[in-house]
Amino acid sequence: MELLLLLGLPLAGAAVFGLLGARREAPEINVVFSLGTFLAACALTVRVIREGSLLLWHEQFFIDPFNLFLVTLTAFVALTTSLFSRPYMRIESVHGRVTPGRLRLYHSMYQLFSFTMLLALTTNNMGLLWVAMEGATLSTVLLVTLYRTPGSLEAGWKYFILCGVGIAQALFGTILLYFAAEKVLGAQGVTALLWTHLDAVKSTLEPSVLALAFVFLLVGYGTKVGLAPLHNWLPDAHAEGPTPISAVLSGLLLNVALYAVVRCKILVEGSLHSTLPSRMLMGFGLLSLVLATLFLWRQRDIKRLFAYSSIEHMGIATFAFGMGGPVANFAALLHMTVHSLTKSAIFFTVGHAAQKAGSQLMDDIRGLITLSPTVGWGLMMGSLAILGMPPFGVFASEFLILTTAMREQPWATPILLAALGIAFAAIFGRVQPMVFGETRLRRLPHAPALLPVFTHLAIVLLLGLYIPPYLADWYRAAARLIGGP
Amino acid sequence: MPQIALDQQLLDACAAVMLLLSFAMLSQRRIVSLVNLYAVQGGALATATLLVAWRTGEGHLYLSAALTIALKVIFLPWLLHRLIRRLEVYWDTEPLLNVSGTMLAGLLIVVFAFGLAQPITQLASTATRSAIGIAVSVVLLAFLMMITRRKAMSQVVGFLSMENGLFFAAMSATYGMPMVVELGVALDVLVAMLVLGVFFFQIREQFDSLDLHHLESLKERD
Amino acid sequence: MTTIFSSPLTGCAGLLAAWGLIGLAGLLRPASVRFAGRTLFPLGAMAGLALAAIAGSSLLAGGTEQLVLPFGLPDLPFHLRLDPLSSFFLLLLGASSAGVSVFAGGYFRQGEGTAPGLLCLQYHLFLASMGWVLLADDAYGFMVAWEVMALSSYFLVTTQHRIPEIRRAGFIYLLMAHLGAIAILLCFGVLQGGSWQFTFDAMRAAHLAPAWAAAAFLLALAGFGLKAGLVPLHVWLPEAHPAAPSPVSALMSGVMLKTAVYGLLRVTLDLLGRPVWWWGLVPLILGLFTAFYGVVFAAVQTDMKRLLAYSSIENMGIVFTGLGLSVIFLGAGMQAVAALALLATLYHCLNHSFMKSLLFLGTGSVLHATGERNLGRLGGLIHSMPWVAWLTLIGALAIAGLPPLNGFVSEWLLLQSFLFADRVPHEFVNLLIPMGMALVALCAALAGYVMVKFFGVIFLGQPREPSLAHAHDCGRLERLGLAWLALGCVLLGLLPFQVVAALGAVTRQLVGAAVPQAASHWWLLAPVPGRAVSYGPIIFLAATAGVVALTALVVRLAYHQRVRRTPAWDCGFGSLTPRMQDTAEGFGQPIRNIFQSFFQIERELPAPSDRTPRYRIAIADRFWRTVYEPLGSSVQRLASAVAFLQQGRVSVYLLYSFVTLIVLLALALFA
Amino acid sequence: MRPEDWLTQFIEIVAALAAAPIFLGWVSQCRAWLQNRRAPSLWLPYRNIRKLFHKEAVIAQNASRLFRLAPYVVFGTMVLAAAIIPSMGTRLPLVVSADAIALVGLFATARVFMALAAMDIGTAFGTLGARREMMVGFLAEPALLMVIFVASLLSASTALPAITEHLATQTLGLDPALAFTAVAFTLVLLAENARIPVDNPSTHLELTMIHEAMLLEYSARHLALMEWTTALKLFNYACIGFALFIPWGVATGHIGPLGLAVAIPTLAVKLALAGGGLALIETLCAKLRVMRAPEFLATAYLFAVLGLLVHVMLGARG
Repeated sequence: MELLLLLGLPLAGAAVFGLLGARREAPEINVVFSLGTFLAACALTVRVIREGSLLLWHEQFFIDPFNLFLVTLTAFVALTTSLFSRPYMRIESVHGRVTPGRLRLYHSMYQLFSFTMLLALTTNNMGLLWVAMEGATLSTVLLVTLYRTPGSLEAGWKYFILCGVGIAQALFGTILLYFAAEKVLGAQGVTALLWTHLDAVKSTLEPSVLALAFVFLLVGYGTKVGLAPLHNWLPDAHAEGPTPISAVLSGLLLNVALYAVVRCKILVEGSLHSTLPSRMLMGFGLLSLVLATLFLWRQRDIKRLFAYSSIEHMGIATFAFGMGGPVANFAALLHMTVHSLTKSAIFFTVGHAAQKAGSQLMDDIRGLITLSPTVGWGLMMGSLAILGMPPFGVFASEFLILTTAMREQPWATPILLAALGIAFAAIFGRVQPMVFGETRLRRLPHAPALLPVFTHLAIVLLLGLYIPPYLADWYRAAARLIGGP
Repeated sequence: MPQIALDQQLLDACAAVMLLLSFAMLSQRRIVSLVNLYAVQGGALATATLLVAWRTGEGHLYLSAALTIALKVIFLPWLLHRLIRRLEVYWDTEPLLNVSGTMLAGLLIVVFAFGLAQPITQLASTATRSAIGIAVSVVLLAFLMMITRRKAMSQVVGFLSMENGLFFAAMSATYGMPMVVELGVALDVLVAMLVLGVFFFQIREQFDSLDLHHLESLKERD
Repeated sequence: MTTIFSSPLTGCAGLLAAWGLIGLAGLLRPASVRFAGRTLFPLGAMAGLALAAIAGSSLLAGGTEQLVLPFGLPDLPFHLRLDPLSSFFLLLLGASSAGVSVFAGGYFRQGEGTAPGLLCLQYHLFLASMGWVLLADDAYGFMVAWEVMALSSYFLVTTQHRIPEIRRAGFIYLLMAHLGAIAILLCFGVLQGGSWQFTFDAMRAAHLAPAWAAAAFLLALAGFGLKAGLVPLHVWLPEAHPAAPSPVSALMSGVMLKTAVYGLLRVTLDLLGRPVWWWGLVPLILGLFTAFYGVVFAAVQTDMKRLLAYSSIENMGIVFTGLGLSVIFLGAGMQAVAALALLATLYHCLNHSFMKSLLFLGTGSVLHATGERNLGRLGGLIHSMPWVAWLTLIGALAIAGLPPLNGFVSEWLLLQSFLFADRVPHEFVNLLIPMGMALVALCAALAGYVMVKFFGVIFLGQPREPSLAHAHDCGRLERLGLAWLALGCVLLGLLPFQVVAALGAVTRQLVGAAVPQAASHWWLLAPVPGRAVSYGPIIFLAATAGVVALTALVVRLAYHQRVRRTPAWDCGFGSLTPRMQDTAEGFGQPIRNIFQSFFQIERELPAPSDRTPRYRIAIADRFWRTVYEPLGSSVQRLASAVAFLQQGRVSVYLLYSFVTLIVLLALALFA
Repeated sequence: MRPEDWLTQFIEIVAALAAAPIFLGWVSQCRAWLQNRRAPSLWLPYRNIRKLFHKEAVIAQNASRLFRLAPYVVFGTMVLAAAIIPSMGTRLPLVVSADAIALVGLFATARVFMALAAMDIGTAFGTLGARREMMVGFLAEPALLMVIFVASLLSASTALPAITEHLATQTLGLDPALAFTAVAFTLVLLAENARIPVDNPSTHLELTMIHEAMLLEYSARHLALMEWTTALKLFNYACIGFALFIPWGVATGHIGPLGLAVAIPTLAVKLALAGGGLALIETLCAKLRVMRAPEFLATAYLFAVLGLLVHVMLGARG
């Protein structure tokens, strides 16, 4: 029932917006739908806390600790982002960057996007997972190109082609998976793609095929995670689309893609009995981390800056999943959570800052705290949080990851140290003058929505100092599920 | 039993045709004929699917064959042709890598693809297992084509023929995926094409051409 | 309340919480200077005194107790622990912060930069986080407190964020602090020894392979040394400390640097257990170099706060020297002497926190009265601001290491422990250590030079600018703060016996031995049994004062008292102006000449025929050009090299994916 | 401590106060002879001091309290220094309060106060003198410390009397380490007491002078105290030299009238010789440029450290 609501509401929302056309109160309706979705997610959570993991609708859908917190997180961020996008898009239309027609498209696609995210998370069927991921790309492509500027079109095109091709590889991987599974689970083909069944028999799956399958899946979904060198669509898409979309792309899509990768990793490692997948993940993670930090160094555009920081953090999480083991997995899951919260919060503030300055160039944004202290402090705190400053949650995860790396993969620690240092210098060196100093900004026609920002930051702060027991239990259970070499 | 041998031969013929068509696409520079080639490839794929369906009697394969014909032989080519006419893009400019070079790369890829397909082929129990290698090389060749082309339109065709390769692989390795997945995939392809249609017009009105060198401004190198 | 203060640990934790609350209270009336200054800061000082009292009593009691807070990471709630080591540093924190807080109450004014209320919050958060660092008993809590400390101090440093230099200083500071923190974090990663327990107890229990232990020590040295301003990791310090408002500079130099010492002691002597003797060589050598480097640079500074910052570097160098010495002795199995060296280290930390806070506060008052921090524009302030002048004089004499003030005692102890070094069973070290002793002596003497320059140029002579004539003395609260710290300097100097006795618990905890008291008199310090070595500052002072008084009396009785005031003798040259006094640059000139090779000097000398001769000299830290700038530019080059990858062309990106795919497939096939 | 020890202490202090000016006079007398000049009276320093005490003090208008306090402080420190240097006996009650390191500290205190006082008036001369004095000091002080450390390493103590007792009881025969340090000490003595070649006590030529430049603003009783201090300082240094390098004749153990009877003449003889030697050096050497002074002192410092190293090496071997 909850699941039905969870998936139905956003889908209905998309349809409603598509049908009822451009309305003045569309943003509010958007919020209402997102709120409903979030409540459904909460209900689901409560039910799972009461009854444990679920298998629903002929095992086509399932909820286990791994995806449960992601579902809640996704619904939550979708809600806060819709809250943020309410004044933001209004201001955009006042500035004349979007027409009512496009706003209609925007809201409809927004709902569709959150539907695909939730579908990808909750489905038990690897094929459906693929379909949902592709759907996510398609629903966001038109959002990226919302402004119809040359830049946005280019970004959209790259996004479409790269992710399309990538996802095609993932499909081939899925086919191979199915091929291997069918040998074990029988040809009736109904259960052969169900993750739970695959997980049950993973040790008997054919290793050589699964190795190939994993490569295709990794390249496919990895493109969406933004792992270097497959990441090239990501900064463009983040920078050129409307900021709420940047927020959900960074905050949700990357997480879901990483989720898919890890699901596959679980199966493959179970069958391979070798550390190949782990090593691949670690390699991708480190490469993304290093490349992203080096790109950070040269940024002029604030949204590109934080887009690259997303790549960096996905790299860290991937590296942690690669190390495996209870602690590293725990840390990686925590990192996914706090990163999506922090990063979306940052994008909220960035959006308003850019609107105030009338430009995304960081040199044009100066002295935020003198004109609007809340936005300024929001950006400052958010950046510090994302840079792994305690007592924010990002530090908690990085603490565990680094200490683990020091024991398990000492060779990697110099790289991590250097990368984190460079990232700190790059980001903080840009943020400080934007927040401090003399101001040259203007006021906005609508009051910015800062509730989402500070809610997110508060939660991140909380996670740094105190992790609720049941959340910790999910993390632990998921970490156990993911296992490691 | 010669009869079986016959449809076996037919299947192999289809596979060969698909590979051939991929190479043809790789070398073809007229977009219109590129689209036609794509349609033919879809046809070959559909034929292969029908043969397998008839042979194994798997109901859903008939369905997927019908789906293939409807989508990849009729609808998409029609849509593409319409786009071409509306956008007046008939020729692709010189590819980034000249034809002979592309061909050579293609050959290497085919070799690699067969190497890749070996473990799968050994395991496969289907009659069509020998075609797996070809399916993989179709996928990779399409990839290569996307890399080498300069026009958005031909990249899309490459994308689609990659889709074909994937279907062919699914069909030849496991007699197709579960129905729900096939439907989903088909839906996605359809939506993708519609989105692309919209897209092309946006790009067009922005740059009044579909040449990709307009789309190279967002970069780090300076 | 009674329940909280029933045990020292809960008492300390409660007081830290109280600091936090006082800080939050500042947000009630963010704009009101009176509320923050007259009410909250004095309250904070009270809390500081209480903290010092509790810590002191538990130091004397020498007990250890632990406490687990109900929050933190799931498997790792925050642990707190109060043992002699931490209570000593808490005592330091409380006592010197009390003076600084009182001073701050009168110091902060309305104006540019952060609002008073917010400032109050950041300030007390800074204090609380330092306290938490000292109490933390698990790696995570420690790191959180450590970084909160860095963060709050960063915001305090950038109070005047409109000034670009200050923003730059703050940026460098936070960046370096973060790197140091990561190093410490990795050190803990080693220390947990695969047990995945991050409590310090688990780390004490863990047995590490020698290589791992050495790695942990070096990581800790790097991390904490960075915070302590150990050369070559010191570059942030002379930027950040002067940039901050003076009370904050006082706290950073006076207390925050000591937390670094605390951390290194905690890791080396407590968590790692028994150190290997050669470990000690690293901090010893680095410390000596740092001390020398710092004092030489201090001698040539022209900005009074920068001068003090470099002097802080020098003193931390001395502290690390003592620490290294103690580690060497301990590694060589000489507990008693190790205890002596450690004693000198701790004592010097305590002294420096008082002296340096005092001096920084003094400069703060000068800054307020004159708006000048360039030594070249000051002078003669002893007339217009006697309170500040005389109290600062005490600090200056103390830090110059003159008896009977406190600076001398710790240096005396350090030299005493050096004199034992010929007993170390490693010839090389035996040969090395006398050089160390010589260097320490040289640094002490140079410190005298620096302080004469500092005090003389600021307070003595004639005002170099007419505006200085009507500088005003500091207010009542500020006086109180200065007086408290000066009193501390005097008492620590006069009652070493008691201090040493109190420190016994700490040395016993860390090196398993306490410095014995050969002499039984409460006024005599005789730390080395079997050697006729003693120092009795009280008699010392009494004797000197007696002679002085006697002389004065005799002179007064025997001879007449006539005094005539005349203008200073101008050697017959009619028009002497105050500008003709020796400037700060002039005073530093001998040092500049002697140690030329250390500096990176750029001069602008006037030509003989110059109508308007202009003399400018800028002295830069070599390490910037030799280490840090190359680092930055190499990253820059790397970044632009990498940027080549991203060409904006879809085909190229597709090629990347394709190649990646092929490579990975090859891996999967053939691996 | 027995009463006679206190007596010794008292005698020492008085003797130092009394003998210091005479010693100064004696040195200048020897110098005069060596330079074939008519020698001034041995009592000239006394006369100077007495005359100065009777004069009316003239103080610059912007002189602060520090300026008037300094002479007394400096004088006091020097007297205490005289009290803890075993010039006659080694059982000195005050010694427990200050060992050799503290002694160096005392000299440093005197120097710092003098320099501060010199800067107080704010004339070019005063500051110049202060700067040069500190420049000399920061090298001379550690050199002296090193000298003392060598001795204290030999005798496992930093208390001067203990050192003296230990060295005095040794058979005659110069330890090589001590040889080095003796040279170093001589150089330090010259520098610290403003003698040629570092400074020239009998000139007021601004280019060269160090010590006198600091005293320029002083007059009358303050100047008298300063002069007396200067004499005391020289005397103290001489006594340190005796205590370290020719300790024989100093009464060890609880001293009685007999011991004094031996100690006082020996001290007198030592002083006479030392004075002669000092005068000789000053006559033979030429005044260095001020900028060369650091090199001179660096040599001293180097010698002292070498002495230390030699000691360690030999100690390591034997």
